[in-house]
Amino acid sequence: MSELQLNSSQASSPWTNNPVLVQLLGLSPVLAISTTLVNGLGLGISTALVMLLSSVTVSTLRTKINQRWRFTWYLLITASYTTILDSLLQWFYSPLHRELGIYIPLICCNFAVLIRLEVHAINHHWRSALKDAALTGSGFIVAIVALSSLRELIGRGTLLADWQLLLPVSQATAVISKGSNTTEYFDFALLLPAAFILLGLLIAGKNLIDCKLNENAPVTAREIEPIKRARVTGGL
Amino acid sequence: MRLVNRLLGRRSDRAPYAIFGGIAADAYKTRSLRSRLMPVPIPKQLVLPLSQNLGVDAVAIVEAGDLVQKFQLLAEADEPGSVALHAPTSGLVSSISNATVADEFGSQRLCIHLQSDGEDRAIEIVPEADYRALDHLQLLERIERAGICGLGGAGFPSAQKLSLGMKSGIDLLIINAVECEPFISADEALIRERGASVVVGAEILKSACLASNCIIVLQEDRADAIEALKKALENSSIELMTLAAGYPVGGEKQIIQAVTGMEVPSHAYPASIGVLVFNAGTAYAVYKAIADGEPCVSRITTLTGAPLQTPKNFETLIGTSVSFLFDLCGIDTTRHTGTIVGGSLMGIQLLTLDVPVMKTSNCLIAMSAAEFPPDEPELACIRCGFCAEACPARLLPQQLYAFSRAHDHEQNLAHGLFDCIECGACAYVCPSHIPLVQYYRSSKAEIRAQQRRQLQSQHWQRQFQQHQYRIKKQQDEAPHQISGDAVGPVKDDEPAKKNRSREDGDKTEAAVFSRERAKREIAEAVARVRARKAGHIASPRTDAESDG
Amino acid sequence: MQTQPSAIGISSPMQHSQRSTGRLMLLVIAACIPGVATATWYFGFGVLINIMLAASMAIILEACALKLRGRDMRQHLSDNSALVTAVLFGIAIPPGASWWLVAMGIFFAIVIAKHIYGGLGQNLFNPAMCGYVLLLLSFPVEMTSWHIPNDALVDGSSFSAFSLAGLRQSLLLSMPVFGSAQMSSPDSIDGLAMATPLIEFKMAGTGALLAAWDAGVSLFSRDSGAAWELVNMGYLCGGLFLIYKRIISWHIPCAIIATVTMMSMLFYAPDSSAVYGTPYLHLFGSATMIGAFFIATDPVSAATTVRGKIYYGIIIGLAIYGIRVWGSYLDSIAFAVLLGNFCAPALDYLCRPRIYGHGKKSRSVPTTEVEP
Amino acid sequence: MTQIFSIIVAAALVNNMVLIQSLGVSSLFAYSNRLRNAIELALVSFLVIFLASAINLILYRGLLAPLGLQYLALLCFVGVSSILTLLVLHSLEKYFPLSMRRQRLAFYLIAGNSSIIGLSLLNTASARSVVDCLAYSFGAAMGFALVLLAFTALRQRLDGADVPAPFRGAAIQLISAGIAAMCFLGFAGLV
Amino acid sequence: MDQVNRLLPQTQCGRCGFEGCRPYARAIVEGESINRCPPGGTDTIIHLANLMNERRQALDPGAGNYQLPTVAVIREAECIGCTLCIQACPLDAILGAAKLMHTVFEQECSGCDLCVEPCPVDCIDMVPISRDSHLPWQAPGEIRSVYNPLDSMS
Repeated sequence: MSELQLNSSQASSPWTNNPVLVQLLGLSPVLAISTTLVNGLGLGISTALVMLLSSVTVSTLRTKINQRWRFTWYLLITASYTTILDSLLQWFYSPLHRELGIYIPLICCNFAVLIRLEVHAINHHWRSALKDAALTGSGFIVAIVALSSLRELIGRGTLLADWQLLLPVSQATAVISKGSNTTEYFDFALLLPAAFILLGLLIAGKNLIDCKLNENAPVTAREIEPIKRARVTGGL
Repeated sequence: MRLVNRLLGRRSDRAPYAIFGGIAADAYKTRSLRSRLMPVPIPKQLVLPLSQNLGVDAVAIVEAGDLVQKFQLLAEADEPGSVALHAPTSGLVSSISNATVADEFGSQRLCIHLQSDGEDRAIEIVPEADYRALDHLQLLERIERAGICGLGGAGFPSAQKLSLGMKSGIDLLIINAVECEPFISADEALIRERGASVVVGAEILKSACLASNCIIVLQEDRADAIEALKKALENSSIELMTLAAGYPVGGEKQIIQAVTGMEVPSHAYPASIGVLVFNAGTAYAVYKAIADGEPCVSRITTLTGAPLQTPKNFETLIGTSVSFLFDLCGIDTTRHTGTIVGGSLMGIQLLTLDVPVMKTSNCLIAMSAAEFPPDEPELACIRCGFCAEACPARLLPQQLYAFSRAHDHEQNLAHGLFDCIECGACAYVCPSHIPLVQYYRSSKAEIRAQQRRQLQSQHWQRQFQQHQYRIKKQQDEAPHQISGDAVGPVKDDEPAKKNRSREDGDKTEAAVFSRERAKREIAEAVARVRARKAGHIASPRTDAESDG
Repeated sequence: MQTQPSAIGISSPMQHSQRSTGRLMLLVIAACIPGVATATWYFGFGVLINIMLAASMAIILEACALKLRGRDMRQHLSDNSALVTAVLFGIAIPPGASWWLVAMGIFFAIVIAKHIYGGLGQNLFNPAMCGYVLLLLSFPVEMTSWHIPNDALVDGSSFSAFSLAGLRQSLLLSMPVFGSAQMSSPDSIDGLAMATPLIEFKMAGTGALLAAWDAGVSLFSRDSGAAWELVNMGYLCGGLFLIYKRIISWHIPCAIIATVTMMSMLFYAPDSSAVYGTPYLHLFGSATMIGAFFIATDPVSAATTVRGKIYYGIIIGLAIYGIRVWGSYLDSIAFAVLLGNFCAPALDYLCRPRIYGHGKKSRSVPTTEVEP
Repeated sequence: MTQIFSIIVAAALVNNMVLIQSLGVSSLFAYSNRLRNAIELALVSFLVIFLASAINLILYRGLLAPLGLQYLALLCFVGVSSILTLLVLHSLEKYFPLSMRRQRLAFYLIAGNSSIIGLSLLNTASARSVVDCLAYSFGAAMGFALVLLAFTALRQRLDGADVPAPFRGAAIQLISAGIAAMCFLGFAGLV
Repeated sequence: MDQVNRLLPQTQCGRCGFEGCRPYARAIVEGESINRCPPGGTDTIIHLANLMNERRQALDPGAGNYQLPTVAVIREAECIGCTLCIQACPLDAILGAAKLMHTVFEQECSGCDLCVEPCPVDCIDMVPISRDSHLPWQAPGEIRSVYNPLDSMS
């Protein structure tokens, strides 16, 4: 799936239409942040939140949004939510905020969010948009959690280390010592190239599972929606 | 004149230019040159394909059962691309039917089957005492009548080539005696033994195309031929040039590059840059056609290959079967693994030996396992680039190969697939034994098929537009007629009911109308069929107008 | 009047040259011999052990990958490409590396960098260098320490590499499972962990070097330096042999060597900034020769057009010099070659030669019409 | 001069946005895998990235920071970049009419390109002078365009490769990007 | 849009759900998916994908499956001359008059099979044609069969 799919006919789903693993959207933060599970969770949840809120906003405002400038509107809406979220995180999750750094503000131009707005939210009622955003958001979280736990496991040999970062702390008391990184583990997994390669392997794994599932599934299970054939000739 | 200036101004010594790419393949020429050029005895049965270049068929003017004499015209050329065909000997036309011809697929083509009577009676022929007395149009007409086509391999009708050249004006005529294919020695044998005739043929061609210069080109390692030609050229204005050995310098585009330093533009004939290239064998055939008045009924063919006891060059009659020739040379069938018509690099591997020699068959190679080991398995391309070094068209064969495998014809065209001359240099050097030429041929075939489809679909599109136009016009002009006439006995319920009520009102009128309409339609159909037979595609627009 | 063909034709040409991929690969390996032999002479059996280990693992992994992909194993193994990868990889990693380092690198090279792409001929990056870079990024310490067996030392300064004890210790170094190598003393490791002269040069810093220059000490006077000089000469000979045999074209090595020489001449200033090193040091003081002749010329991942090859060489040369002089990694060949590989497809596309019969302007314009 | 040059090199290679900082990665994969189209898009995105981050930089330094409105930075950046993209595309459309759908796709990809915002944010955070920041943006945009080109050619070649089924498409492209990122890591410390 | 239209096979069969190829071309430009043309098959999808900068995808099974090109042939003995097929034919490829037997012009017929359904006596057969099915040169087999251009879509 190399080129972007802008088709609205595709249903959102955390597995078959996962924004990261299938559509290759929002890769930048996923690759950069997935060094530890905690970071991954933090970013995944934040992104999903922004997705939910802006989906609802866009679908409620959908009649008022100018067709030509709609993309600017999307960006402004996501940017506002992201700014709010950024400040909240800075107040209540200061260490996590420091870890995630620039990638929190970057949520606003995450393709995974923007494409959902364009494909679904702009055309649907807010309830439907909410459901769609929730599904896509959970897909995003699934992907980032999978990748970050893999990387943490290989790179550090731990899982969910520094979990305290997920607890709200006030800025003043945020002194959490990080687990010392020993070189005994495979440092390479914490580097960006490893993120690319591991994500590639994850996708290959998913493809493999899909292949196996398809083999087992009976042919009739695959839905075929017949297209109503047009009568080209008007004579009848 | 630009060419002459360039030649004389820059390079007075006529040193050849370098060509792109090329390979040095081992040559196996000497063994077929050991014996002299020999005529072949007349075989019992001759098979003469109506198309000598596997292009357009000539039209047979004899019928089965006719008795014909040597040199008698059997089929005449009436379309571009076809050449006239003459009887190589006297005898009986036994039938005109399909027979296998020398191509890669063992295809069947329409052939004249001639049973020789052994008498070899010839019709009267008029030798021309002085060809210089003829002007170029007369020469051209005689060359055309003699049924001469390029005897080097492609078989393009010579008269058409000459007239093409006359349109754009020819500065230089090149007589190509370079046989870069490793096995062929027909031209060399010809020049060695009949060099003077070839030179006269070249003079005739030169005056036929009004060329200002003429060069005969030889490979520099063929000492005998060079010596013979030098002797023949003593009192001639024709020059001699020798080229370094290498494959494929004898290719038309390559020899032009080597001699002039110019390149033939893509998708253009050499005549467009003022150059014509003729094979030495063609020059000899022209000599015979003009000076002796004999049409082209024989050619010089090399028979070679390890399984043959006496490899040699034969002056063979067109239509002689390959197996007959092999028997003459004494073939060792135990070692014989296959047969090639043409050279080992660009030739055609035959599926059966019962095919006739054609005007383009310059060489017959009996393959043996030692010289032609069975193909090794195709390995992966390692992009070593040997093929790109060897390619005389400066293509990137490894890229074309990848695109061909991916069916990416857009890229294939962008990378110049159709500039490939299929010389086989790339496949020769490929260390992974990839049959590259075959990939290119299949891709070219696919692209051509796609383009045919495209033309077809454009045609359908036009038809559909006209159909829509007609429907619209019908509806606009006579909505009541359409509905009243509404041809269907089986119709959807509702509209049918509506129509019926209207029909009841003027039933007689409708009946009369429909009878009239039926008549009109028949007349129209007949007209359409006639139009199609005449080769036109019936334009539905006229139908629409007549439909009313 | 042509009827349907009855059979699929056999395409010309019927004649072929005698070269084959498997033989080409063997020749490449043969051309490595002078360099490898010299390296073994100076650095001990570790070099050979690396190559043997890598080769055996490479063949096993290649066979497994072919089996998994359902390919004809004998036919594809006979192209010897896995062996070449293994030899180049074995030369690249320092002698004395443990077996698991070799295994990891070879796995990455053969399975990830080669077979996932579809096997020989399809890989975009040089497999040996992919494996090497992976190790370099993951285990920088292990990958930059060159262990010379100290049992082989005859006295303080010279040693004979071919002693039995040296062999034993090299084996132990690469297979720590069977007992720990007798190199526990940190002193001996420090003394024997030899890197290339360039690395020493780089690490020593300007001051020390200036002092060395003042004292008239050449960097090549020391054992390791002389060793590298000779090893590079060996690879140079092998490379020239390959060019003579027309297995590699001269464009890539020449472009690389010319670029490195030019750069080092440009920036070399003996008085003030000696840290840049002489051209001679850059060419013979590190792995430049093997990179230029053996690694960058891997045809699969290199550029294939003539101009593309030259640009490819220049990019690699610039990267070699840049990373060496200004970068933080000590060994730059692998990164430079991968960078070159990354650019190669684009270079190939942009540097297509002018096709016969096409004017200079119409080169990049795709022709859509086809001859009749 | 040397300093500006070294900043450009650093931005293009050492801190390459795509392969080192992982900004704008999805644009890399979403663009066409035809090199001819990619050249168009590389030029456009180079223009947009450079211009947008330059404008953002000036806005931030000249307007937001003096007024103490740093928290509005993101909104401002987003607005600027999307408007600029629209303008650039409209002007381009005049001279190079792309087909409607292609243009729409390109618009999304460029306007929402996280590299613009990321670059702007990086610029706000850095303590460099304005000229240096401009040089940095220039280098970064150039690095993005170059990587885009090289990567597209790479993908084009992958198209014809005999890749095992599960790895076809995205997986093999990501792995290739990973190896490319490995070689860019080699530039660490340069400049 | 003309570019898109040129890539479509112009059979005017309506399987894509649009009335003719040109309407479908317009729909593609406006965002319809490119995989709804069964007569064009994989080739058309690849060309469209290249043109539209989209990924390749498999043929939409809802539109039908790819089949080799066919032409309609009327079993003349059974034809009752109802002219329904004449009206159904988008290309005016069927000739005949009411109450008389009809004939299909092979060269004009695009194989859209729109005439089959309206025929009240089912006398129209779709016969595969050999026009393009056999290429003079075929690529060497073994490796070729492994590659399927649509497989790159994961």
